[in-house]
Amino acid sequence: MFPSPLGSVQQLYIGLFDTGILRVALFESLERIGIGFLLALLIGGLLGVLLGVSKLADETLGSLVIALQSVPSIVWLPIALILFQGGGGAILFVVVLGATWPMTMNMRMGMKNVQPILMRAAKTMGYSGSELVWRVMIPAAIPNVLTGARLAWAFGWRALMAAELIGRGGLGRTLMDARDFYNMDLVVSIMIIIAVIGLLVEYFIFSKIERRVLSRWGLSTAS
Amino acid sequence: MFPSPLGSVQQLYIGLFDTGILRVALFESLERIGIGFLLALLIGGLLGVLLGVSKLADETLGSLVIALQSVPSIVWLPIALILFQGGGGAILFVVVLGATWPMTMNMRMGMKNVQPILMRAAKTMGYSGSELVWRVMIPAAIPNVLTGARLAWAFGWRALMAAELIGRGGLGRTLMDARDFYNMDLVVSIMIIIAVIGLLVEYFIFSKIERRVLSRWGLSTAS
Amino acid sequence: GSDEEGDSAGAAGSGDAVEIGYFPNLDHAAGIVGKEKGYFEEEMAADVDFLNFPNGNDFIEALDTGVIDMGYVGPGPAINYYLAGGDIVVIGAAANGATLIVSREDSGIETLEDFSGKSFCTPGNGCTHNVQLEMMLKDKGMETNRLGGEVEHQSRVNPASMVSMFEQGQIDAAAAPEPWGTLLVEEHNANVVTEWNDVFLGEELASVVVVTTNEFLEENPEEVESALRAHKRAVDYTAENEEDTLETVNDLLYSLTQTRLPENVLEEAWTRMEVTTETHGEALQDWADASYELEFMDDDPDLDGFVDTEILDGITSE
Amino acid sequence: MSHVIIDHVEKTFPGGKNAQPFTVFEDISLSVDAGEFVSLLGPSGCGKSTLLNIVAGLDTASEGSVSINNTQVTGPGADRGVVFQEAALMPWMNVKQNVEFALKKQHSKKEASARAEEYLKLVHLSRFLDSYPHELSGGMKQRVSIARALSMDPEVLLMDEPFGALDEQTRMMLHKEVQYIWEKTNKTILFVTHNIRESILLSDRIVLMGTRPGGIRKIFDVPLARPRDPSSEEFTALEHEIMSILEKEIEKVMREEMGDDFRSKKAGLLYNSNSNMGDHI
Amino acid sequence: MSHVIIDHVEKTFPGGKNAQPFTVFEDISLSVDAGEFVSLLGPSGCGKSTLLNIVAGLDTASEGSVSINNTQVTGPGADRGVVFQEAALMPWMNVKQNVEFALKKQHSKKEASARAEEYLKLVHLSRFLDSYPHELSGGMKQRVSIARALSMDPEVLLMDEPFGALDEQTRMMLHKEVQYIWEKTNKTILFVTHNIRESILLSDRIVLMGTRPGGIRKIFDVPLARPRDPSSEEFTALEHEIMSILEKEIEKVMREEMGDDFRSKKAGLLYNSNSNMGDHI
Ligand SMILES: Nc1ncnc2c1ncn2[C@@H]1O[C@H](COP(=O)(O)OP(=O)(O)OP(=O)(O)O)[C@@H](O)[C@H]1O
Ligand SMILES: Nc1ncnc2c1ncn2[C@@H]1O[C@H](COP(=O)(O)OP(=O)(O)OP(=O)(O)O)[C@@H](O)[C@H]1O
Ligand SMILES: [Mg+2]
Ligand SMILES: [Mg+2]
Repeated sequence: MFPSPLGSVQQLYIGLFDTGILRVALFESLERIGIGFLLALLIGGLLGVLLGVSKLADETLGSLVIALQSVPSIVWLPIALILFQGGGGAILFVVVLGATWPMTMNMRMGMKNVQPILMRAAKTMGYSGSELVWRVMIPAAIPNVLTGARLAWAFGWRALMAAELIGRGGLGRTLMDARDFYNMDLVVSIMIIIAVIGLLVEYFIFSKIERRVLSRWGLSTAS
Repeated sequence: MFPSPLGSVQQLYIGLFDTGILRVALFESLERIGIGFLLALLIGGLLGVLLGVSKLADETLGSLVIALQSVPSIVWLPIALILFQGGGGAILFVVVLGATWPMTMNMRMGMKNVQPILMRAAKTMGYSGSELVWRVMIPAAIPNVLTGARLAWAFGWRALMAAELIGRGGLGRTLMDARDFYNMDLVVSIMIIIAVIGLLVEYFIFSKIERRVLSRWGLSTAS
Repeated sequence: GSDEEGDSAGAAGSGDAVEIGYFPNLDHAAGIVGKEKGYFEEEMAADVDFLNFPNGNDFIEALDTGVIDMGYVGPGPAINYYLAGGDIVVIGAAANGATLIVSREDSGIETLEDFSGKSFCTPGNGCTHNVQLEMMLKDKGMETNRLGGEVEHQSRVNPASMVSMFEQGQIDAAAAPEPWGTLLVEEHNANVVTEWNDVFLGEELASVVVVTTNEFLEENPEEVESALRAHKRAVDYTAENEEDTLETVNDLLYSLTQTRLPENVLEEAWTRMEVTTETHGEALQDWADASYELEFMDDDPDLDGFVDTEILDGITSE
Repeated sequence: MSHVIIDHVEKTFPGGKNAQPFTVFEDISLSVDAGEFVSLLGPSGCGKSTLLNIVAGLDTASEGSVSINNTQVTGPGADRGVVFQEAALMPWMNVKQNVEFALKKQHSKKEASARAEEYLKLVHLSRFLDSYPHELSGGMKQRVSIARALSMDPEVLLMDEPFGALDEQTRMMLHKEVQYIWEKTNKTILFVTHNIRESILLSDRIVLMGTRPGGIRKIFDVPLARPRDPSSEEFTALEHEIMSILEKEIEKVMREEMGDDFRSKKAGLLYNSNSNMGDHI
Repeated sequence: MSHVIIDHVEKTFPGGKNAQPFTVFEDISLSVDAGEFVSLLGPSGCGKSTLLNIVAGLDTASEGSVSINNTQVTGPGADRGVVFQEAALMPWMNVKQNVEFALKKQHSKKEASARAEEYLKLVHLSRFLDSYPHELSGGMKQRVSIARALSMDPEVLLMDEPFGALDEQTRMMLHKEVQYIWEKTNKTILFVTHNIRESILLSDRIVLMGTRPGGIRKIFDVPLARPRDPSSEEFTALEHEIMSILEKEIEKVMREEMGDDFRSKKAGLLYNSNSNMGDHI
């Protein structure tokens, strides 16, 4: 019952070019992960800034976020269904819940990690409040933000796969169907798709940005 | 089907002090998350160091890790069951898979974020190789590691809840059973337990360490 | 929901369409045939949309939140939901039977008596099959470890995983739904411990029921009736066209999972269930009582008002 | 008209769990007139940077207050330009962007660009507009930070050892530049330095600070006409006077530090106050 | 016996996508004897730190090679102690731990502790053993970093403007200390400074570097007997000679920088080479 490499590739081919179920599911999932990821970056970024900047927010809102984020996607799902009346929004909600947290925490630490002297310098130049955040703290936090984005991407996928159980298509659903009918080759071929997309995003987005950031920050020679 | 606050508290009380099912499940889960979390810190830490230090490892092993980490716990579960012959090891495996990744990525970025001048200084004092990593890079990465640990904790719980589906007890199992019988009050009372544990760990461990680290690093006055 | 949740249906992307849920599985053949042959479209005035679900829980959640209006589901989740105060009503049956007790080839289990000290698995905790097997064990004076007994029970083993657990020798027996029980027997040399019709409540107990919410039923009685007409047509079709039914089911499976179940397995499994509209309400009550007896439920179950086959009875007696 | 008024200021750092609170200085009062050039001199760690930071509004005084133009200082602002002891450049901006960053609040984009180039030319960095801070030498970073503060054209300039990392030629060139700007725009300048000659050369008054307990030891007027001649008699006399007080300050620290060792053989060899000590530099 | 041999060394930074490669200096050759004290002087950005880093093994030369005791330098090592231009202290270690950190490789825990305290006393920081770097003033950080390098007792000391942020008294005290240590332990010292007097006061030879193109302009022997008297005639003569060459160097840079502006009115006002320019400091 162990999946075979050949069988997986075959299933991949069939799913993409013959029956097309993988192709259709892929596009559905891509749309969701795309929107969910961007939303997570946005929300997580804002939340992280808030928690990093305001001690009060960190101690109140921060605790709430901490308390809620250990809760698994499968528990969120019914809640999301109620909140969103079963619409596609429910899936997005769960994806965002999964992906936001790493972004939030990394942005938060990025805020706290800014060298105090840079903040002081900017303040003497008349920067304050949101401008300080926007022009100094966020740029300084970019290396952390990158890690946050990478994690958001991975955990967004994980949450998406769980959320797509609700039966509105997508790779997650196909994955579960394949598992339920013991088509392990198809399971593996979906894992291959996710992995390949992950690698593409890594090579064409994350690592490119990272290399540029690290070299500009003067950190690339660190090791 | 909406849970009631009173009902949830009642279920919590019954589960903890009357039937004791929550108490038993809690201890089972705590043991798993405890071991899984520590393993994730260890493995993620080591892996992060490796990826942060070695470009080769980053480009080979790193890609593999990236490829695999988007795969959700529910997909790992059957694989883990096969690998671990259905033993408790399977649950641990899934928990570690969920928790390791954020630790790895944060440790990795921590390594890359070390101020080059500190590395250079240590090198002139005769430090090199693993000592350099251990005595300079890891301490310098502590703020990042903290974020990694926090995320590992949260995602460890998430993975645990999914992994405990296999029916070897624990809160995840109770959660699912409660869902199956539409005892939403019990579901909420389990969420309360997870949240409270999260808050306790946050207040008594993470935030204490963070406050100490930030003030020692001279970062606490950043905002 | 329909009227006041009209925009929820809209959010689901299909305007005022009636959403029908089903599982891609053999005992849902009636629903699958009805969908594939277009019976529902033909009979119903409103547009129809079909959503398939991987398990009962997700189905019930969808029903609870108004994502679907009616559909095919196992009786276990429906009863549990009903007892938890949910708005659900059984308006007919789709299949009865379909539970097989099997044991691993060299597990040493030939009869129920051999279960002592062995382990078995079921898809859910307190699911239909679980209660059936445990009830039979109870008759033989055995209990599971859940109740401090001598038989080890592992729940939440998804039917497909049973295959690998059997292969690896991790588990000795299973109370399996069809077609998985048959698959284990045909492809993995499992022993049949108890045939489907000898199982507790055996032929009587529904394996799939047709459900809707009271709210939907009251607001759309005509649509429900039309749907049941389509259902009836589908059931009749399956009875007369076994080969085509099996092919339709297998095609659907392929379109979802790119895999087909072996034909001999499907054929064999088909004999272990009865596709019918006949709803045995008392069997459902008996099952719920057994579940209570086995301490899966905290309160004595009362299924009054759970089953309402008036409309379907009207259609079948036409 | 007094421009900057430092009124009975004390700074105490709270100290951690096991550390005691640490009072850097107490009861510092100083008023600086508009257009005045005042230097702060004193041994390392006496609180010069701390005082400057309080005036800048970056630190808060534990006691007392600072006011500028009769308005109490409650926070930093672009009316006071600061050259920090460290260069404090944003690592993600290149040289030109770093200077422009300080100008964006007051100038249009085009103006900021032109101004940034002008002031970077002044500190001889025209060739390095596109370089990032980590590609610069120590002195170059300091020059960027000087260009940044000067280009902002603030009413009050707070400069913390701005020329510390510069070679003597560049330093002299910048002395002239700062003097030229100061005379032309009538800025109020608070200038921290370790270099006694530099302070005499540039300032109207020199504030000598001491440590343990920290505070102002003496304030010297520099009545010499500009441009000043470091080889003139008055110049040298003032230099010697300041030097001798500073010497006493540091000797006190040394004595505390060395305890009984202070008169030991090695210490004696090291710390004999030979006659030309004052002229070394 | 030559101790440190710098052999036809060139350093070129590769430059990024849109930046051209940048050659800091080319063809630098210098051999330093065992026990010799050599100073590097030169305008900001001429490559002094870069050269020191190459000798330290922290940077690699683009051309040529450096050898120490006839062994080619391939990386950093504890045989060469470095005082960096920035303090380079580990932020998570307190003052004492920072010094101990440098000693742990060679000394037992107890020895390291005693040695750290000894050298921190030397730089007057006994009271701040438990302070963290961010709680120190600029000069104090620099003193920790000096104590750290000295305490390591390396064969070769590479010091990059070690006394730049120190007041004159502390600086003089440390001059004596370094000289005392140097004489007693016969160290080879490469010393970067901007202070011409400091270099004459301390060194056996002074290497004058220039920029555009970067390289060694001239090497001065300092034949004066120690202790040296800065007011002596030979001292002043040497000072003036070095100053005049340096002046030419910086004027060249200025001319390039200012282009046609160089002779303009403002520039004329700023950069007139008045007669006492050489004596300023
Ligand atoms: N955050 C802090 N916590 C505790 N003590 C501090 C802190 N910041 C500064 N100090 C102490 O305040 C004193 C004055 O520091 P300051 O930086 O003002 O000195 P300075 O006069 O500028 O010295 P230098 O000439 O070396 O730059 C020092 O003894 C330092 O240890
Ligand atoms: N990573 C780098 N990339 C490009 N150029 C660099 C880099 N590092 C240094 N440089 C250039 O090398 C030259 C020499 O720098 P270096 O730090 O050696 O100067 P320096 O003589 O020590 O000057 P200072 O007295 O100001 O400290 C500078 O012009 C600088 O711009
Ligand atoms: Mg200072
Ligand atoms: Mg330098």
